[in-house]
Amino acid sequence: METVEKKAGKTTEVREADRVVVRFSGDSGDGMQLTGMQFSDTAALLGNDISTFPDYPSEIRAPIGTVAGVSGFQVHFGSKEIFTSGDEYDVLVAMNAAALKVDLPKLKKGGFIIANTAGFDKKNLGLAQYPEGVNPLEDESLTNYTVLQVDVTRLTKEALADSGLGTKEIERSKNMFVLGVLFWMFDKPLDHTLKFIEEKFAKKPEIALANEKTLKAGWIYGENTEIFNTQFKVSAAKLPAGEYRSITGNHATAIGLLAAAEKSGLPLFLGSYPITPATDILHELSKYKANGVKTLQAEDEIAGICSAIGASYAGNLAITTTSGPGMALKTEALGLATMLEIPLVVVNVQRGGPSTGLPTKTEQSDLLMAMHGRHGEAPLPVIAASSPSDCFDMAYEACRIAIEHMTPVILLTDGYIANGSEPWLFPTEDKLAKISVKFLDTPNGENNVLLPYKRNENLVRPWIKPGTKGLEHRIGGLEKQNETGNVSYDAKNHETMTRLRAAKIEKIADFIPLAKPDSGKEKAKVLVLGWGSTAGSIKMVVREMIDEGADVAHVHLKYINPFPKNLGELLKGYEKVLIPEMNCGQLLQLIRAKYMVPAIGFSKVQGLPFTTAELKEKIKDLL
Amino acid sequence: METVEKKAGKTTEVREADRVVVRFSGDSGDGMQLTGMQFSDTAALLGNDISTFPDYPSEIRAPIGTVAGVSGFQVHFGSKEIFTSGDEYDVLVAMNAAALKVDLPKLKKGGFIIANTAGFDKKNLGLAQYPEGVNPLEDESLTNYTVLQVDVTRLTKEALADSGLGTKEIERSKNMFVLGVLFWMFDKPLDHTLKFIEEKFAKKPEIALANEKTLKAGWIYGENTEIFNTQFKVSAAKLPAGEYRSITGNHATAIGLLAAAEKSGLPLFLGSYPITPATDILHELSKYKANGVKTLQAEDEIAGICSAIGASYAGNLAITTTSGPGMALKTEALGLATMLEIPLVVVNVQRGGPSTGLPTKTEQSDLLMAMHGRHGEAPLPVIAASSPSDCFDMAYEACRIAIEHMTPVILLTDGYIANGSEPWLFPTEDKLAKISVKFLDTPNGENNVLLPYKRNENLVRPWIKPGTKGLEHRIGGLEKQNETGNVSYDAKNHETMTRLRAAKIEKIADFIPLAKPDSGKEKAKVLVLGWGSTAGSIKMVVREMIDEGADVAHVHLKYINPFPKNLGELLKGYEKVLIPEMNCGQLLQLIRAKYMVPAIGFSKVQGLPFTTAELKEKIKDLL
Amino acid sequence: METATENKLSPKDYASEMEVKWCPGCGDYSILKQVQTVFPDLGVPKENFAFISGIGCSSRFTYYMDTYGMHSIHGRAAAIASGVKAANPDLSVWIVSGDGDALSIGGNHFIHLMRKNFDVNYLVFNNQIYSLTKGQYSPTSERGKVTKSSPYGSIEEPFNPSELALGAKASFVARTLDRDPKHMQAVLKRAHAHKGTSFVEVYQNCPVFNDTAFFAFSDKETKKEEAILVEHGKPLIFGNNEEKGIKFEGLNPVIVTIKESGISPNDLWIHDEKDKTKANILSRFFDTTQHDDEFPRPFGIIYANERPIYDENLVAQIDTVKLKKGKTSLNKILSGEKTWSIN
Amino acid sequence: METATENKLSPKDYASEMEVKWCPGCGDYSILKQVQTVFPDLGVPKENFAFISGIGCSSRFTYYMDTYGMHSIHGRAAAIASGVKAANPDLSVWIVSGDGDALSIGGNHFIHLMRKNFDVNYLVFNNQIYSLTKGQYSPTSERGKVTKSSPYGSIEEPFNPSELALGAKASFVARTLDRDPKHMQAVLKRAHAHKGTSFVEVYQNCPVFNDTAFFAFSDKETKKEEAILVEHGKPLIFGNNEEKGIKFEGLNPVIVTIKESGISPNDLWIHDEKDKTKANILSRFFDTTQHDDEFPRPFGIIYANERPIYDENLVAQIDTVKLKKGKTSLNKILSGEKTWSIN
Ligand SMILES: Cc1ncc(C[n+]2csc(CCOP(=O)(O)OP(=O)(O)O)c2C)c(N)n1
Ligand SMILES: Cc1ncc(C[n+]2csc(CCOP(=O)(O)OP(=O)(O)O)c2C)c(N)n1
Ligand code: SF4
Ligand code: SF4
Ligand SMILES: [Mg+2]
Ligand SMILES: [Mg+2]
Repeated sequence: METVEKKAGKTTEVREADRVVVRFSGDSGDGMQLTGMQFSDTAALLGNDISTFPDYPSEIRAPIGTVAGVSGFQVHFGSKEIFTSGDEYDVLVAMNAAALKVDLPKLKKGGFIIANTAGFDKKNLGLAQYPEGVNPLEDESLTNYTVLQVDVTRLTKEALADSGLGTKEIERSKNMFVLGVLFWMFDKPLDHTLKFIEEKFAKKPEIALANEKTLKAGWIYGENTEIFNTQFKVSAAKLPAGEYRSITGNHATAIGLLAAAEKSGLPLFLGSYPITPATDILHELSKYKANGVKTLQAEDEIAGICSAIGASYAGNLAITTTSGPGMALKTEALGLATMLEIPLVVVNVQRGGPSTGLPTKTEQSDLLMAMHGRHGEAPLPVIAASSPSDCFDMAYEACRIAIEHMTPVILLTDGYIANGSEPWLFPTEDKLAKISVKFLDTPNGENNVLLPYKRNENLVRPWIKPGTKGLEHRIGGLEKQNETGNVSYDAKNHETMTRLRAAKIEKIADFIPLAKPDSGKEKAKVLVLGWGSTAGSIKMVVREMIDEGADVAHVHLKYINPFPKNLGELLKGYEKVLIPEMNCGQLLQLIRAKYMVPAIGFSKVQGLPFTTAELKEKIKDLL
Repeated sequence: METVEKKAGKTTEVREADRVVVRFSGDSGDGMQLTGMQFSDTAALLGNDISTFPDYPSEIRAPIGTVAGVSGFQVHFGSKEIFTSGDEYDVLVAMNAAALKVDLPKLKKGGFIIANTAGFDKKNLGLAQYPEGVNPLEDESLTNYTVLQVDVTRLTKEALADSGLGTKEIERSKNMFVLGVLFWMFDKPLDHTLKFIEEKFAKKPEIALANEKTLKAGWIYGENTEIFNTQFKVSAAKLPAGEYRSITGNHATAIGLLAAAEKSGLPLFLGSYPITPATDILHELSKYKANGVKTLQAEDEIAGICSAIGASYAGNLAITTTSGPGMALKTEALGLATMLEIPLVVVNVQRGGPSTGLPTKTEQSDLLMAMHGRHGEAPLPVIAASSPSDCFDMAYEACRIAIEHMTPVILLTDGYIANGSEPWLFPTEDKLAKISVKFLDTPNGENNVLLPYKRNENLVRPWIKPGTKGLEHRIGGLEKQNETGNVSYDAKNHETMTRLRAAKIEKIADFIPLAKPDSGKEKAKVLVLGWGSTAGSIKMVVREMIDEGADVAHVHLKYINPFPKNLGELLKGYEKVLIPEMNCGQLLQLIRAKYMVPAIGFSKVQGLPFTTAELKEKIKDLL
Repeated sequence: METATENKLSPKDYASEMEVKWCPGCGDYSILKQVQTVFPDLGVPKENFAFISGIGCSSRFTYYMDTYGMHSIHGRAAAIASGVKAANPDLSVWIVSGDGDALSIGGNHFIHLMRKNFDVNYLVFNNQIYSLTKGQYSPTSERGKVTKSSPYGSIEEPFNPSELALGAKASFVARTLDRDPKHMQAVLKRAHAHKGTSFVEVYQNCPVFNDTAFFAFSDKETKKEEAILVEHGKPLIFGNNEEKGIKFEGLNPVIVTIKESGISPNDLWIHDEKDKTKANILSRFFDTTQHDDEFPRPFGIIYANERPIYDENLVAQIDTVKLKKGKTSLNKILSGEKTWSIN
Repeated sequence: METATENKLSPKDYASEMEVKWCPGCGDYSILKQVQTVFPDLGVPKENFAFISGIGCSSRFTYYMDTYGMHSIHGRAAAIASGVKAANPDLSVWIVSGDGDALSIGGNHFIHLMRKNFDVNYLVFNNQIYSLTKGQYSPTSERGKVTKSSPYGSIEEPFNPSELALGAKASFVARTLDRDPKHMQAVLKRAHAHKGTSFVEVYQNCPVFNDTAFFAFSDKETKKEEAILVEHGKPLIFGNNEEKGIKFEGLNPVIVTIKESGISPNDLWIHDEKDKTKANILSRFFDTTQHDDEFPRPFGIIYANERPIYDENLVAQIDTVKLKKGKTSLNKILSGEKTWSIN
């Protein structure tokens, strides 16, 4: 924050900033999610790198004005690379007293508060449980911050005085006023949002007009009012050149699956049952009917996976999506899929557990269930996405592995990256890896005999589509005779098949990338080994510390079963291995058991991502 | 085998033996299970130590005479302690050609074959898939054995010639003839079986008479026929003094649960859905209506556990029983029970997996599912029984831990010990550990406030029964505020509760026995570390090897989560740790991860217990 | 079940200290109110009420009642409730569930509970939508419904909950509406009085995701034409001026105009709660497509016929066997029938 | 579905090489035989048949048919079959299940399949017992049944499978019997011909665990009194000398003697497959306790009425949207609506 400039009429300081975190916070009905999205989309379109974090209550609409009803949307944007949605914010928009109460603790000292004074009346202060007579806007409690008081409600009403709209509609536009103010404050143009308004309310021109008016009124308010005397300039980031779009993890997962279907030439089938935070994948895919996508909203999670098993058996690229409680229900059927050796992708968007737990919060606590949550020896590949856009890559990978290795695959993402968004240098069709599919069409054994469980060099059996003439055969969940697939109770055969199923999964290690440091060298004092959505925080901290001269490196695992072939070797290069996880140490257990490396766990179970500060402190302890 | 004697009329050699293994083998309809049971009960009543192993096909009645239809029952009995049902047999009873074909490979060289010649006619040889014209009884193939050919079918018919019974009924008695022969051969009295016949056919005296006649005819046939010229004498074992009974693992589990209910004064509730090999526990408990036991055959496994959760909530000692596929279905609800912190015992009688797998065979492959098969961080105690009678102790323990620590507990047994039987020095009521139950009856917080999640010194919350005046409150699967139990989405509180739930389970280590060697010393070259039903084989081999001077020891784990407190220390006393399991190395993974001990796995996945020979070889490799 | 001896409680004694967190205008508020209103009159000591709910907006109900309660997992409330009732038949057990919770994921427990006939009350708040997960069609949503998961319209035939319950042998089937407090109170009282599983479908408005779905049945302008209140022993009459009646032609119900055609109320279909055939036809008024006329939606007790109760029989069987065989002592259980001693 | 163009196959072309492993005398043999007998006549190429079964003695069926088949897991066959059919509507999908598999653990998928109306055939071999697990009562076992899990008699009311299916909006409900091969063949053909989910309950004798449960309906001495064959458009007549008929008195069926009372067959209840009210009453002959007379058990097509089919509509919706919106290219999917470039 350096440069200072003057503007006509009033003095405005313009500060340059590398990275800024803005937190929009208000009541669930205040439209904060939409406001935040518009703001971050605009920032992204202008070339900032961004990361967003929606953070809302699990009630549909908790009582208005209460602490439980606060809904937040956090945007971290910058002219440098952004890896997380930010530990603390520079600017807090507080639409009411409850919002201030909930979100003040993470506002940086010296940060800005834009407070909607109408949300700090007696009623709101009471609902937010401030003691009788206390109003934080009026006492000394906010002296460490720059407080900008705006009576958003009144100003919106004034702006729309002759719009002919009712109070309720006018009230609903007030988030646009705030957005206008923010656009002024960060010197961003209104175009993107104006276009959005036009499209969204195409059928309700009077509402469109009202929103436009209010948005502009907000901008003008910023421009003209004395209290707004600071503007921030966050230049475009030096991101790799190319076409970008903004994407959330769930959206990326959906189109990753779609892309795999298109590239492999297989029809896409999704059998799913709604559950937070996975439902958006179902929503997204059900829009693609025109691409032949079949989505089946099943009666429960068991029917979700079972219908997918049926569809895979019939030759579709079959998917089922869910979160923890639903994942638990799918385990029996997942055992069947393992035994059948058919392709199937199971997406688990993890959330806080156990049981119903914290449905709208994030966690990484389903890893061991993914690895071991089936009866009997039922190994299958487990992979994990590390950021919103990485959900695309890993969903695509999940399909590729499932098809090419004839196996169910579990893809783990989580609420943080599923709902969070970031700019994505999206690929074009031709850049996507090939996925080879071959259905068997003639008997594969000697003497024209069909051997449904005869394996190729990768231990993979053929995929055989019902409807193929001459290949009629039966498969099932009972143990199978090697090669023929007939039921077999033979002791030795069971051992053979158990080992073969395991070896087939192990063999996948030959078809995935080797592990290598994301940051740092192949030898160092401390390795930070992560998986999943902690990638951003770890990357940020480790890079910072390397810049500061620390002997630290970061390896991030996207393939957990099997592990990359070189992982054991790689780990030997580090004196200490730290594994931060949003669980009680699940990857930790797998790494210790497999490589006998005395890795150290760092665990956080708060339904929230790691902050860079806490990570840094922990790493420092080990150096 | 030493003494020789003479009997009137013919020369009979009487051999003394320490241990003998007899395998009864025939078609599923031949009554081999019953014959084997009668034989082993008699041996047990006469003071032999015994171990039995029923081994039957998963079809109800596979086609008569085929290899798939062979049903076996193995009895190992002796004048010394018996720990397993035996690797190989001394005597094989083969009721037909298929039985011989299936079971000959494990007959000791020099062993006896009692062959029912009627089961070796052309049709039977064909069904058993012997090549055209080949009859093993007539060629050289059995020269290594003593073959006693008996036309059981004809002899039975003759014995019952004037019984007035039809061919079908007469046919059904032929197993009694064989039993009579065997009783003669092992010099056992007929009394026990005669009494059994009398009771079983109390309402059909003609059938009772026929069975008696045939049994006696078999005995007389042995006594008088020249080909039977060897008798075995297996003296009573030097077992600890006291009252004994014979018991299978499933029966022991059932009465262990019952005993816990009686001792704790709680009504027993079982919510269950039939599944092999666990169903007998449901059968057994449903007989105890007069003791107030409530059994509810639920519509599925989910309803099984859910009804048990309801019953526990209402203040009963609640149980649910199942096997692998059913266990998989229960995982979501198990997460709820963990969150509610209510007592619940889940018995998983493991069978061969994955999926439907090998339903009538044994395996230990559900351990990691028991540990980790739930979404979120949902730790709970896991314990395992090591022999049929130990099922009693561990079922009782499961109840004690569940009640005293307010937690669901998983008890693992498996098909081998569930169906197998052994003599049991059963306890009397007064010898059983106390189980203390205390329902909360007044508010436990200050100012007369109820705090349903306020914990005692063991981190255990109170059990509160609906119907208790003034303690009305709500609990559920959402994360709870510490102490009050109200819904809480607070980040720090979630971490606190997650850690508290884990610490509560860890704390149970203070209330279970320390680990100590079953055989051998606290320091040795090799430790064989086992869990569950492998106890017998390991014990037998390790004791033998110690007698032979080997530096080996055996520790058997019955408590797997938490492990005994001293386990880490204890393991340090051994140079090498070998973990034999009927899975691909599940305990192995837990031990390696927790104690960083480079334990070595020895895995067998054949639906069958370890043989002492294969175990011994493996241990020798390490010495 | 004991009867309360103490002073009568008031509705607010049944309100827990938890803040009610449904959206403004949600139909769930009314249901909560009616339940709290009738509870003091049921003669059950407060501590003997137990609410078991699944997951959904509706299932939060449990938290707002100052009784015993468990907010369990999605779809399993009925299974849990059967365990509660089996373990302690003295409790007055109330299941609260949504159309998704009860009829989608919970369908199996729903039908088996009806069949087994535990003496519990099963309230399904039917808003024809998955609300807690923010708006997907449910198994009671109408064909063609556009929702987040059916952007081009649902292609599914909905369940008719009362028809399904009857098919599963329910012994009590009723329907009521959030916007008719008095009616709901009456139905709740009858549900409580009925011995056996009482299934009550409550039409509940979700202003956020499926607003006005049932307004035709409560709005002044339409309700008299669109809804019919059925009462045991009374003829089926509806219409703005009570001028329409329903009578049978053979097995088929037809709508007639009472006065014009000279038809008297006595010629009409007289509602008989115990007649399953009538109940079945009544429940199928729903499928108006199967008839020439547009039939009104029935509200009230559609079917009520007592039959053996699971929890009662469970206890009765235990008592009988106890009497006949006597309790086995623990020592006898431990020793079994055959023992031997070794000295 | 294509029609077979090649030479007609014979029943034995549908027998797989697997040895059939049911117990001697098991009713399953007859069902297998009848299916293999009718299959060559259905006009479906052999490779287009797919059998999906659950777990149970009955579910082994799949192994014995030389078609495509999956012997899946307990209770889930219907859910898997719906995926198979959705993915490839050209297949002729047959679900084989037992009373436990379909109606106990599989109950939820059963009712939802009926509701959604996939064009598949659902055969339930009802032997009123869990056979594979060696004899526990099932949800169709009669009250009071003594089994291994109910040594003092079951206290549960059984489901009436056809009533349940109707309650779940089944579009085709039929009942037949292992011991009546011709009847079964006719029913199987009708099931195949019906577009939508065809539910066929087959009474099947389990000689080992529940012998003779249905013999009254097939034994010469009793069957004419105990069973009634219903045929569309024909009057309901039964009895040793075809002397009994069923007619309606109001909504109630009554048994009448035809000749004696001067009642002609035309006065009798004429079976109408499309009449759901009649189907409902017919299915409830089961509960004879509700009537004064002992009603015979109906066999045949109890209900058949076509309505929209899930898999057809799924494809139709895709076609419509395709036509209207056109396929989005993969590149367009990847880029989405809003992009920006960085150089
Ligand atoms: C096992 C499981 N699957 C899915 C969910 C997600 N979920 C919660 S409530 C709900 C449906 C809610 O609909 P309904 O039962 O109609 O209740 P409403 O919110 O409409 O009152 C779903 C799908 C869950 N919590 N658990
Ligand atoms: C998840 C699961 N639960 C339970 C079982 C055990 N089981 C197998 S078949 C069966 C019931 C069989 O009864 P039914 O469906 O009537 O078929 P039947 O054998 O009588 O033909 C049961 C309970 C299982 N295999 N899987
Ligand atoms: S979303 Fe609908 S059902 Fe849920 S609380 Fe809001 S209004 Fe009620
Ligand atoms: S047990 Fe019964 S149903 Fe099963 S194969 Fe044998 S006879 Fe058939
Ligand atoms: Mg709903
Ligand atoms: Mg059955």
